[in-house]
Amino acid sequence: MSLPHAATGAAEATPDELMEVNAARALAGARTCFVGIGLPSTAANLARRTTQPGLVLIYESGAIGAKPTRLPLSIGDGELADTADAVVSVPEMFNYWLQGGRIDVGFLGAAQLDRFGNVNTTLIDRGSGRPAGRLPGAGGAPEIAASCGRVLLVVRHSPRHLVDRLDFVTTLGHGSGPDDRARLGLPGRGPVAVITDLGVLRPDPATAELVLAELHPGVTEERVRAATGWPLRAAAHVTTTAPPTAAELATLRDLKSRQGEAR
Amino acid sequence: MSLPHAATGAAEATPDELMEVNAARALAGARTCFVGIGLPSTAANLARRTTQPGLVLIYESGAIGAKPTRLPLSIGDGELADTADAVVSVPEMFNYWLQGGRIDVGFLGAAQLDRFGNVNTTLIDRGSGRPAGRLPGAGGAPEIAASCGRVLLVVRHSPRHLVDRLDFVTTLGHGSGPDDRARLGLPGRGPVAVITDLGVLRPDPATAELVLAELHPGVTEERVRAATGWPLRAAAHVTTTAPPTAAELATLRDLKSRQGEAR
Amino acid sequence: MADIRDLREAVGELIHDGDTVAMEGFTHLIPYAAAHEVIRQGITDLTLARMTPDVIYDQLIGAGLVAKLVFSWGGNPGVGSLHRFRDAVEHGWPRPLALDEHSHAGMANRYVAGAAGLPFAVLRGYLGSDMPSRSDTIATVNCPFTGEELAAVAALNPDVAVIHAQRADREGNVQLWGLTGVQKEAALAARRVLVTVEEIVDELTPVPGGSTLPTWVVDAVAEVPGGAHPSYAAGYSTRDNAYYRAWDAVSRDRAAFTAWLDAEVLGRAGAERR
Amino acid sequence: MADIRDLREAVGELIHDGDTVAMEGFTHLIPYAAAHEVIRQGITDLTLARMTPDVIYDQLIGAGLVAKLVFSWGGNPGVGSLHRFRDAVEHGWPRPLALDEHSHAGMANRYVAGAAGLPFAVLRGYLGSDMPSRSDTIATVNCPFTGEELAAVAALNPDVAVIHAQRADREGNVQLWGLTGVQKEAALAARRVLVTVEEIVDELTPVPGGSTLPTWVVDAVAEVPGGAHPSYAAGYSTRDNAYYRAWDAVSRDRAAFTAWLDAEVLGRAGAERR
Repeated sequence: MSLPHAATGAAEATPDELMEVNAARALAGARTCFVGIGLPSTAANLARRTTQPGLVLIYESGAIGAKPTRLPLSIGDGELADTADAVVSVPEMFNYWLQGGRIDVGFLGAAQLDRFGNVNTTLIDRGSGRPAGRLPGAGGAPEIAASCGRVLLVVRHSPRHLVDRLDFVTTLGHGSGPDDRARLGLPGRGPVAVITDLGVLRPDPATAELVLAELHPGVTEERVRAATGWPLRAAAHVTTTAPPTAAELATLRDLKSRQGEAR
Repeated sequence: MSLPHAATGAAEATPDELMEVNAARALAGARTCFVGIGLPSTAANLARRTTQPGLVLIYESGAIGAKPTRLPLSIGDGELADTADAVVSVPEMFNYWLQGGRIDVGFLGAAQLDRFGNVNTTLIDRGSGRPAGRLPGAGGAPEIAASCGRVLLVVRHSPRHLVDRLDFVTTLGHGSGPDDRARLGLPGRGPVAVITDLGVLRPDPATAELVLAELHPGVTEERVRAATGWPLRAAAHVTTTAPPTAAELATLRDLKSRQGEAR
Repeated sequence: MADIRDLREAVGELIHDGDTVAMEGFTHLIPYAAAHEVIRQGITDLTLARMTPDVIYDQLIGAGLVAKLVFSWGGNPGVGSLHRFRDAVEHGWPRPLALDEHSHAGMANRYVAGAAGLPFAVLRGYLGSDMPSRSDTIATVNCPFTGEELAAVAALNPDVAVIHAQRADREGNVQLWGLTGVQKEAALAARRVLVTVEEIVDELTPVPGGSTLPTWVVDAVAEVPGGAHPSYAAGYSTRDNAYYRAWDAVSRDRAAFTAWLDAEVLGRAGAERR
Repeated sequence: MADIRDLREAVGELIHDGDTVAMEGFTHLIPYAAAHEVIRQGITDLTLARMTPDVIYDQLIGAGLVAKLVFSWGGNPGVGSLHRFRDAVEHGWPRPLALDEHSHAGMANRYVAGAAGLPFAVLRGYLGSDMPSRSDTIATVNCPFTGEELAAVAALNPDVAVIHAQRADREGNVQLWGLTGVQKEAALAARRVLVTVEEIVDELTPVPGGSTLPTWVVDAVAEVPGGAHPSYAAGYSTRDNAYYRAWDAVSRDRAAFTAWLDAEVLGRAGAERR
């Protein structure tokens, strides 16, 4: 069971933990982060406790600079407002803070994600004769993707989630190529990474198509390709995710153990 | 010097006091009033202390339901916020409260006023070769006149103020006739009275032209016509302003004596 | 001027069959007790507007009172799906549910326009999304200065807004604090406003982060302690996260839901589940 | 992140010749000390934006530093005219003053659009007024749903916003309360933000009616007690109405104004009149 020393942390970390640590690390250099519930909240709170202590967490419920002591179940839990630097109305949040271009990083999940980082969270086509499967809908996603400086997509790696063709475009990533965002007037850079439980995809700068950029320790390119619904290409240099440090893993597990109210 | 009993109050009241009392009385039935500094503030505070105790005073500085103990010098005096039911930002005041159609009565002053209640507070043409005389400008007036349920114009009666033709239209009253407001999409009824130190003009329902409706005691139609810059017509029934009651006059004088910080 | 009313009377007078009703509250201060009273009175054919339909609208939809939903995110926050909402959309049970679907930014701005007396609002939204093709309340407008094309959303002016707040005074002035979401806009956009409050007090002392709705923009105030449960009222209660998690199993099954409705809402008329 | 700076340094670094500067504060919290520092440093060719130019801009205009004024009401509140403003407009003394003139609602919405990252805002304004004919920042737009024609105003994004607030903490988070006017919008619309405060404290305790600007939207905070005088800071000072009344005589005469400027602003460099 023992592995070389450098990989010890990775061996101990689950695929989900690697995904969470990678998501936290992807916040490097960010000052402000728009935080949704679930993995984004875990990642942002982990980053604030490890590499990005000054990170400003902004929840769409109106809390700016929230400092929760445990992971909230909903984006409107009382502790978010109680610990925030400022609490604003929801219209102010979306108009002055998000659309105003003040948020560096936005996290988005996806029921379906295509090779250009476009996202479907609206409905799933189950084939003729069957009603479409209803998903929650857009929430803040279209404008998070439009206005945040950059977007991190977080999704479990499976052909069901990473698809060849979306059943519905809820939220634009890179459209169909590298110029679409500029043409449509979207201010932010759009998706810069898709962080999964197997590794990380990043858009090819020339084509904006997502390519394999990083593999979790022990995961093969073949396995990732089999879990991707389009013919996935690899970047020129595919790296291996550095295993979580002891501090990262301990902090992450502590955060989640104190989630208490988690699902 | 003695006059019949009914006019005693009027004999004691100055023309300005009659104007102030008339302005306060014109608030009958109003629930909310947008208050500017000067005579409107005097009239609204007098009304709140006499005939309209529930009148909600709204100052454009952001104070809703202010209950000042003395007349403020500026619309942003601290007591307005301290005594208000709610304090809102200036954009919220203009967008949600004024434009939202929540204010029954707005007061406006005028450097120039024409026969349709249109107002100039921008500049005075001094003739060729001389620069135009600069006035303060619009302030809240165009939107007060657009969105308040009704507008009371208050001005000293002179041909300099009540003119045949405006040098500049800052704020629309009735335009050039009774249909102009509806055609332009102005939600409020516009000016319903011009309250002066000689009497009151009101728009003729058929033409929207201001006609003489009320004279202060002792003032003749001829005197008013001489003080008006257009050929003033009289309403079918011109009434005489009821003299201030003892309570009105005492309250008014008390308010003004406690103005303290007044100009 | 708001009347201080019994909840049953206030709901009966202000909310009618066929109305467009916005019950707002972003996770915090959700007016559950008023929604349950609507269920008890069987007020039906409603168009319900709300950014996050949440469990409160899952209950109203499951009760068969809702013809149309205007919304931006229909999930059980932190838990999963809204099963009654899904069942209505996917299978028309207990009745078909029409949708007018927006993003959060779009919904928030629809209320802003409604509160501001404007027919529409402008935002940088929906760009590249399929959403505008499925809604007649999303359009585009060009900036008259730069020529840039932006999204426009139609004003939303509900017949009734229902919100829960911490306190009101005896004149009906309403005070709320904490996460106040889009409640001010929803209330000011609506033709009628019903507010449930934790308590009615003699005087509203100022509170940090507090916001006041003057009595003259409110139609009725009803004192309903715990009226936001399983949501919460900052300063009075905490969010009942266990209820939200338990809702998943209750709502997943039509029979289990119906049994819940009978026992918890209809069977105990006049009493609120705490 | 805001730097805590000396006022002189902060003004020198953030405000440059030719900038568009918005010094906001609606009667309350007007940043006079910062304006006087601009005069002492002779920063010139400014475009000044402000809803109510007030005595603060009368002083800057009289000092000859202002090329253009963007405003909505140019009077001395409760007293009368702004004589330096009038002299500049009517006689070009000490230099001609270009104007971009709006209503209050228009100015407020220009800042709102600027803060919201939009190129314009919509309002029901200027209807039937001659004002649009004299401004290239007022236009019309048609509602894409109803066809109604409404006014549009161009976003106002100043190079610098200067505001006065009650307090900041040592990290530069800024707290203000009372009548907060259009300051949040002006600050969020501007490229750079300078805040003078009554005091810098260890911790910002919550205050009713308070609003916070996080340090990361502020460039510099300078501690300047009394920095709003003759305006006021609720909780710290009251409005010096006598100053406003006395200004009428000071400003009415060019020589009297020049003497005032020399004695009260330039002659006592580094010290503020209290």
